[in-house]
Amino acid sequence: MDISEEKSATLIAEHDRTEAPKMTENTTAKQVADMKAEHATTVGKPLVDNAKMSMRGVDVFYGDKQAVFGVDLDIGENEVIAMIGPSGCGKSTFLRCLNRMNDTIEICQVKGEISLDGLNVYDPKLDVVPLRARVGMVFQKPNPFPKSIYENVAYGPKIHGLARRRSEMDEIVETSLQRAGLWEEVKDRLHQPGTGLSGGQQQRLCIARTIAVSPEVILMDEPCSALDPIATAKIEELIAELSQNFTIAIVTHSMQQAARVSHRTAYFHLGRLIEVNNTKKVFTTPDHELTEAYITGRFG
Amino acid sequence: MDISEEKSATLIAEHDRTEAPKMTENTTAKQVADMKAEHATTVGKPLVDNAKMSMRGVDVFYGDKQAVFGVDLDIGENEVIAMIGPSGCGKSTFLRCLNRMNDTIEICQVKGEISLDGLNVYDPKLDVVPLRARVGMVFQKPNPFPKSIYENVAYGPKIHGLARRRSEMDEIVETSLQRAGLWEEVKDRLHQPGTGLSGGQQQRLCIARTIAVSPEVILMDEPCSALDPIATAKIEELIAELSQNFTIAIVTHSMQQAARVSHRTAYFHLGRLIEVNNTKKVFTTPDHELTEAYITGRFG
Amino acid sequence: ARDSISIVGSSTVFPFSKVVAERFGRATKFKSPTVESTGTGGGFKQFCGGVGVNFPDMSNASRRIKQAELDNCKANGVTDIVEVLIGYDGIVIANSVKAKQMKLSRKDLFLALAKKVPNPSGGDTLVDNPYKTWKDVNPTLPAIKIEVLGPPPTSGTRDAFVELAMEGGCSQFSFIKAYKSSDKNRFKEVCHILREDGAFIEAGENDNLIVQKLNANPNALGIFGFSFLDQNADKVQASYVDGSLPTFDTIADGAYPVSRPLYFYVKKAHIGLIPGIEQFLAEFTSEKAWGDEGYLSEKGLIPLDEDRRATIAKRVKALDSLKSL
Amino acid sequence: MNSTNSAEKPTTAELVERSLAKRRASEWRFKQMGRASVAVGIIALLILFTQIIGNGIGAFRQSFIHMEIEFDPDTLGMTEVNHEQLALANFDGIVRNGLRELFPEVKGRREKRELYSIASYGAGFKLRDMLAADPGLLGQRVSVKLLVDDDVDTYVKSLRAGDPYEDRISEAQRKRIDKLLESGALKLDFNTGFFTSADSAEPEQAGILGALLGSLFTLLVTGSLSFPIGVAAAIYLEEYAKRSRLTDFIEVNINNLAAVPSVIFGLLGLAIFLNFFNMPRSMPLVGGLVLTLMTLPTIIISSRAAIKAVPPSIREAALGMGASKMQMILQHVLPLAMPGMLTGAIIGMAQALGETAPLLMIGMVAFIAEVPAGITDPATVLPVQIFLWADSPERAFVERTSAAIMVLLAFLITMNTLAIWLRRRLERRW
Amino acid sequence: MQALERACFFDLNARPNRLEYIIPPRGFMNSWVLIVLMAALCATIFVAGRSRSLNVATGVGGTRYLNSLPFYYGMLSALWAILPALVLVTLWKIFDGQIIEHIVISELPDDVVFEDASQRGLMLNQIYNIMNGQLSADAAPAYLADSVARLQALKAHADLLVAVLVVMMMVGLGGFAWWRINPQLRARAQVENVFQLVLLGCSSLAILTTIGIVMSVLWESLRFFHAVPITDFLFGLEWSPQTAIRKDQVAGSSSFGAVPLFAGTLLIAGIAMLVAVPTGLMSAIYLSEYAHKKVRAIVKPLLEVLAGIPTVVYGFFAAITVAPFIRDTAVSMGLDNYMAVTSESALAAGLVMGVMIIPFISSLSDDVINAVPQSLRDGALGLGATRSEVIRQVVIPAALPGIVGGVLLAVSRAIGETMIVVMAAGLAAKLTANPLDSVTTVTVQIVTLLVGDQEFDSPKTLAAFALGLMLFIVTLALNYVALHVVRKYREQYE
Ligand SMILES: Nc1ncnc2c1ncn2[C@@H]1O[C@H](COP(=O)(O)OP(=O)(O)OP(=O)(O)O)[C@@H](O)[C@H]1O
Ligand SMILES: Nc1ncnc2c1ncn2[C@@H]1O[C@H](COP(=O)(O)OP(=O)(O)OP(=O)(O)O)[C@@H](O)[C@H]1O
Ligand SMILES: [Mg+2]
Ligand SMILES: [Mg+2]
Ligand SMILES: O=P([O-])([O-])[O-]
Repeated sequence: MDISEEKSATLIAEHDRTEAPKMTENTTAKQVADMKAEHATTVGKPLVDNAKMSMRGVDVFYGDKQAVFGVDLDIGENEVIAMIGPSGCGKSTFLRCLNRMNDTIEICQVKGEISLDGLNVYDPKLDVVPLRARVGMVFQKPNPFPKSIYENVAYGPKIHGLARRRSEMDEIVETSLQRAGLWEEVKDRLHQPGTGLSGGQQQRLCIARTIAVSPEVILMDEPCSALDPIATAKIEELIAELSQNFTIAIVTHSMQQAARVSHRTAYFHLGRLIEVNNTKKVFTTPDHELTEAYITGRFG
Repeated sequence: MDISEEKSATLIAEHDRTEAPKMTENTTAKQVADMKAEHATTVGKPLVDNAKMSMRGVDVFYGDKQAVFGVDLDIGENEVIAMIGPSGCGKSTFLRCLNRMNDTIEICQVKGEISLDGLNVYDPKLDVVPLRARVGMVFQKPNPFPKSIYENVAYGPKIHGLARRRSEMDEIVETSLQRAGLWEEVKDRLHQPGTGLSGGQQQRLCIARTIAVSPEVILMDEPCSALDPIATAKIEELIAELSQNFTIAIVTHSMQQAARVSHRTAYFHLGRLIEVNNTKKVFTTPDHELTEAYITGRFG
Repeated sequence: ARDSISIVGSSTVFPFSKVVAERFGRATKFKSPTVESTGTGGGFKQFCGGVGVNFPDMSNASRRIKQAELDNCKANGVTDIVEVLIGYDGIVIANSVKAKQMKLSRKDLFLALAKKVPNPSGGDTLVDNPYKTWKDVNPTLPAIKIEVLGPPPTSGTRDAFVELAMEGGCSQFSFIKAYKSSDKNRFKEVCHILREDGAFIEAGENDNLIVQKLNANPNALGIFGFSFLDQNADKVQASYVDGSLPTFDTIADGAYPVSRPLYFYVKKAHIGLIPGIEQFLAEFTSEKAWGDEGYLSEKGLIPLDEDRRATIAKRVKALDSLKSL
Repeated sequence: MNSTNSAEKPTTAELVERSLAKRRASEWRFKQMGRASVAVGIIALLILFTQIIGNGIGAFRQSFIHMEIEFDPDTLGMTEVNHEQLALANFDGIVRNGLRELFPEVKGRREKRELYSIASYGAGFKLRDMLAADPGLLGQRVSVKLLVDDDVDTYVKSLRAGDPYEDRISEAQRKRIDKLLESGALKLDFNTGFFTSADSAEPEQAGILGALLGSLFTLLVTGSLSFPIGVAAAIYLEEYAKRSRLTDFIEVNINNLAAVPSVIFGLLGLAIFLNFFNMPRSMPLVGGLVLTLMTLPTIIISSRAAIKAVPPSIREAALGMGASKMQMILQHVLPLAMPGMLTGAIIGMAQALGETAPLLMIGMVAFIAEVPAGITDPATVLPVQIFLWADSPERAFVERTSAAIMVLLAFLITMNTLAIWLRRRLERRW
Repeated sequence: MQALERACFFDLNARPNRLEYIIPPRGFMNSWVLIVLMAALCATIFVAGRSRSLNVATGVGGTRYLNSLPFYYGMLSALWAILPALVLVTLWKIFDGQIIEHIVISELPDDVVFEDASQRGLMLNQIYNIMNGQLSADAAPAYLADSVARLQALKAHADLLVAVLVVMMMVGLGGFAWWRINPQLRARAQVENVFQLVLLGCSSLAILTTIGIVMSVLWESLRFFHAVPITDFLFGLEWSPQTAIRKDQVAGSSSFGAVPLFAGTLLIAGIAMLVAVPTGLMSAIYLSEYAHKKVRAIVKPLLEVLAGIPTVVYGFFAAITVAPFIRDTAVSMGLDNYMAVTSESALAAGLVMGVMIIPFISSLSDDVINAVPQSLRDGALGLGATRSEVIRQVVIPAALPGIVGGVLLAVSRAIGETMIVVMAAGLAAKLTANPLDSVTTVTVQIVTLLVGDQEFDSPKTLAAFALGLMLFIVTLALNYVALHVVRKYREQYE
């Protein structure tokens, strides 16, 4: 991590302290911020040298409505990038573009260029299967398959042929569940349906399911939203561990979490990428006033 | 609120700081904690004088598996009670008992006594409809109806006959959405499907939908899990406002949040209610070692 | 309240009955009778169910009523029945016009279609039918596979065919004929049972389908009613049976051996109570309907001779009821 | 996993790549199989449609003879136009006179008879109706358009097809017809009678209206009973009934009822409606009731499947808002399940519309020359009409059979369109 | 035909008009008027109940303090009014004719006696026909004219009477319910109970039907088993009803063996399912998962037309086009040297039947597949599954109960189909597994035995009932198995 535990923690504490008093002004302040965002261009360092994925001029539309506006961004090799921003600003939409999950929404249209290791992701001739095997995704709403817990985790390795023998598979399942911090809770009920788990357990199951495939890039949409601090810590530890070999994009609402786990942070507002910078910088001296307003808990 | 902003914030900062270093011990520490929890009895002050709802010896089973063990708890009139605890400890299960939502899960069995203003909630002759109108619920996974945003919010008032005229209904919808902090974002698309909203927007929609009925007791299962700090603040503000007239039980993983919004806090572990106390006390000088371990981010 | 005549029964008589019903309905103030095609036996079952508005007034039959049916009628209070013979129907054996016309005898038919036939190598014993081609049966016939499409055992046409053609054929073997007096059951068993090894194909009751199947398969022969031959002369040709071809004249004068009488039966108890029965009977037995040049003959009914028509018409007018078989 | 000697271990991308070709191929095959399956269905439909239309299109045109007719009071035997005289008048006589005028050379009884047989026997009735409508015609000479006999019609149509069917018409008659055709007196025209009249023993006069209305009345009864009852039963079983041996039994029973041959439903109808309730035979009401019993399982099964497919979270959301069970069902489950239920209705009604066997038992396989006016009038239905015509000896019924099938399909498509339109509106994915 | 009898054909409306009683105009109180009246009253009572509840509510401080919504109070009052009235009208409609007829008959002169009910019925029919002008009154006895007038008067009065009764009852009971309205009245619960009872009634109809079916075949089946030993029927390998055609012959024990029929059913239904299940399922998958929305909107209804084409059409198609083609192909391949190749074949019937039942599977499956939540698909797609993998491994298992429902319906239809089999596979019961040979099915035999020329109590006819019963039992057993199999593999989403 770029930023020391200490500092980020302090920072967050400050933020927490400043948050409450300003709430009353938010409504109008937010409107002002929204107006500003509409004309904003990205500040900071959206581009990097060793880009694993790079996006150029990405626009996303739901029907007539545009949800993401001309985003340029690189995600570096073995980097953890956090995406933050107010609810509904287009984080999930943008994240889902990276492995073409938006294909499944009929009215959703993506424009611009997205590439993975130089490979054009939106090439119409591209096979999305290896793409999605390389770019895995944890969805915002946990969506376990109505199958057993074991089968949920084994599903990815099975379809991609990652395990030769049953024992290998067992191992993959166990390790994945362990890394997601779920193993202890479910080891006795591996063959019961994944849909009978608690909210947080389902979320961890979905994480385990995704990492079982060992994708090169992992997209996580609020992976810890239903988790308690301990489980969250476990997942953050996992992220740190994974980032040694893999590239991770994580959407989170917890700025503390962003600060803890990410190297760079991207701030979105109303579908526009406002600022990208080193996490440390974003949380200490943001370049853009909107970013500052957001991380300090006010607008305008 | 019982606890001053300042203090809780500091406390949380401390907690955050202490969290990371202890992570490595967690696995075994947690096992130890779990063993302890199995023989724990509730400490603190589970009972109050002016109880709005009171639970006695509540056991919940999923099939053979017991998920909640003999919980005794009172929720006071106009009180905000927070329920915290590790993922899978039975918070949602317990919360869902309070308005008999567990009836819908075939294998789920509830034992013990639960009463609302002295009314036995589990009376077989009781009509659950007025009960659920009085005890509203926001679910952990946002589940908007596949109808328009407007209809989503108007549904409760409609079935309970809270609005006579269209204009009254419009007003209810607008106020509810405003109070949930969603109005600005959706006012132009009230007649588009609620399922086409972002995760956080859906969550706020579900909150708006619930408060539109003005239930006496509101059960909220992680209502802010998908929300950014600003939206969260808005909801917390809403909770504070509602607590003047209503009783609220909120499940949350964010101890900061629990500290900010609640008067009392209940800590669950492995299906057992370990400790209930004034929020301030829980977060400063917990009585039970497990509680302390949990809020300080370690176990044992 | 029922204000129209209800007629049930044979599918063979159905086309004739409905012509009369329609003309009757259009020409008089009465409603057209409702004519149901239920099969002869099914018709009698309903007809003999009792007297009353819920039971039909008339039943068509492609054979005479059986004693058992008559008894059942009596048991249910249907005591007075008027029997009306209306004409004949020929059962033809035909093949596609694309094939050679066949000259068969009833004996050939029996040998080709019976389940058990006299041992070809002589003696008065019966063996399972060994014949594969028509030539095996009779050297003058062509060497094509025996393939005959005919009605199922539940059909009245099948009964008639078996009784007229098969029985006629098997009676030509004296030892079988001898059963007729000694062991009637045995006689029927030998003569009536058709082979089930695929040479005889039960093709359902739809004669048009048989015609079409013959058209598609020139090797096959089919058994069906005369009217279908009459209407499909461009597609199928009748075979000679015992030297005569089925035509109006040969059937009417009995030269063509495979023909059967057609009847209908009237419940006397309903006459006068259900409107129009008498008038309907009058229409049916009028010369313009069932006469030599009447509209029924257009439809393929083979008329009775003039004298019989006269006597029957007189009996109908007098409503003479059937005394016994 | 990358924990130990990750250098040796192939990366996911490599592993995926290994089997990718195979998976792609299988994906391609799968999709092509889907395409092929749809194609099979569509092609079968096309073949059947071309056959039906090819066979039946001819029935929509019909030969008419245009000729001069004199309403000669002497021949008619009328002195004034009133009901009694109309009923007794000899309209065939004036038709014959008209024909003789066209061919004055025809002599001899037999030949004349042949000549007269050009006109359908219905021609006289048509003239009678004309005169009844306009009594002033008596004694007038008018030119009229009359139906010709089915044999002539068949011959005329077969001439156009290039393969004349001559067997039922004599040489001399053919000459006359050819002459009429040349002069334009005999020509094909749109066959309105087919759509405005009931069944007839004469193909040229046979129409489909009686059976069409019969089907309409029958299906009105069936549709208005089986859909609500089926949906209600499905709701009860899915939402109210507790899982128990009894509900298992009911479920199995309903599935089993679907497998009961339809003719057995006819037996049941015979026993209950005709024998027990003493209802008359050949009645659309009874037919509708029997078909209701027959289609119920189809609708119940598909409705249950549709209800099962509604995600539980929707139910929870509704209940959590304080909706009662009935409200939850009526306001959430039902709208979401409606497309599937409508599919059941579409299929069930299609089956009911095409069913003959059970109607056999309750007297709807009948010749009914009058157009029914309500659900209690004797009537037959389209498939029965088709069945009866297909079994008729007259050649001219062949094309009418196919035409009737076309009418049935048109009826089916019209009936389904509403349901399909509704279903499309209600469909959504969540 | 005599001239006198030829009254005018198109003047059916000219009815005799000699009436002694004063009667209201005909049809004044006919069913439609009554129905409209009842509906109007019902609506009025609903509105009244609703507004009363609103009034009551103002007394206690608003609708919030009512037990239920005003709607339910209105509904409850309306139900009170309409339900008993409906029962009354139904009973009346069933029995009024009989009562009136009884009165008319009882007023006939004493010397008119009936031997049995059917004569009485005929006499009544005559009276009705005279009343409607279908029979001339001149030919009938004079006293009938009085009966006709009496009947007419009674009918009119009865209609009026029932109308008055119904109105009174509706007003009375509806009024009572209206009067009962108070804030504590559990109107919603009561309305919902009625709702649930109605639902229960509807689903028990299925049970009643089953009972009815069993009853209508059981008696005759027992008689059949009296004549033919049940073991011969169950295990006999030969089915040949022609040998048992005559009453005078002891039913040949070997000729009522049902095994070939069941084998034939299995063969044909099996072939049909081999065609329909893959095609139907794949079509459903293609339409719901791959095809463009517009394509689906057109193709799905088109496929559904397949289910509505009359079976005669399929029958002709199978018999005249498919069967000869199959035979010719088989012969040209020289298959006839090894096995029986006939122009009637199970294969032809099965293939065509398979096409007919495609929509049962395709449409029903399409609906349930469409109902699987998108989030499940997303889950699998996000892991890098190909579409076909998602469908096969996630969507289909989740949609399984519905799909099985469709398949069961299709199997059922295949078992129940007759026309195609009769026309294309023949009627010969052969015990063979050769699809090129002709076979027959249980249903076909039932139909031919039932509708053919028959004596009503020969074993031949009774066999139809026995077959029906057997089929019923066999399918029941199969359905039980299916139920448990589905339960086992069912995957409940969410
Ligand atoms: N439908 C179910 N069937 C079987 N077990 C269940 C079901 N729902 C929950 N459980 C189990 O019951 C226990 C308590 O679950 P619950 O959902 O109450 O946890 P929770 O405290 O809400 O956790 P989280 O914070 O992750 O939502 C868990 O072990 C869970 O696996
Ligand atoms: N399927 C959809 N159809 C139409 N609009 C959509 C759809 N999904 C999202 N949107 C809209 O697009 C915008 C961006 O949504 P997105 O889900 O990307 O937000 P987000 O940043 O992930 O928010 P959150 O933090 O609440 O999850 C929102 O205004 C949302 O309402
Ligand atoms: Mg999101
Ligand atoms: Mg939970
Ligand atoms: O219907 P039939 O009895 O004449 O075969």
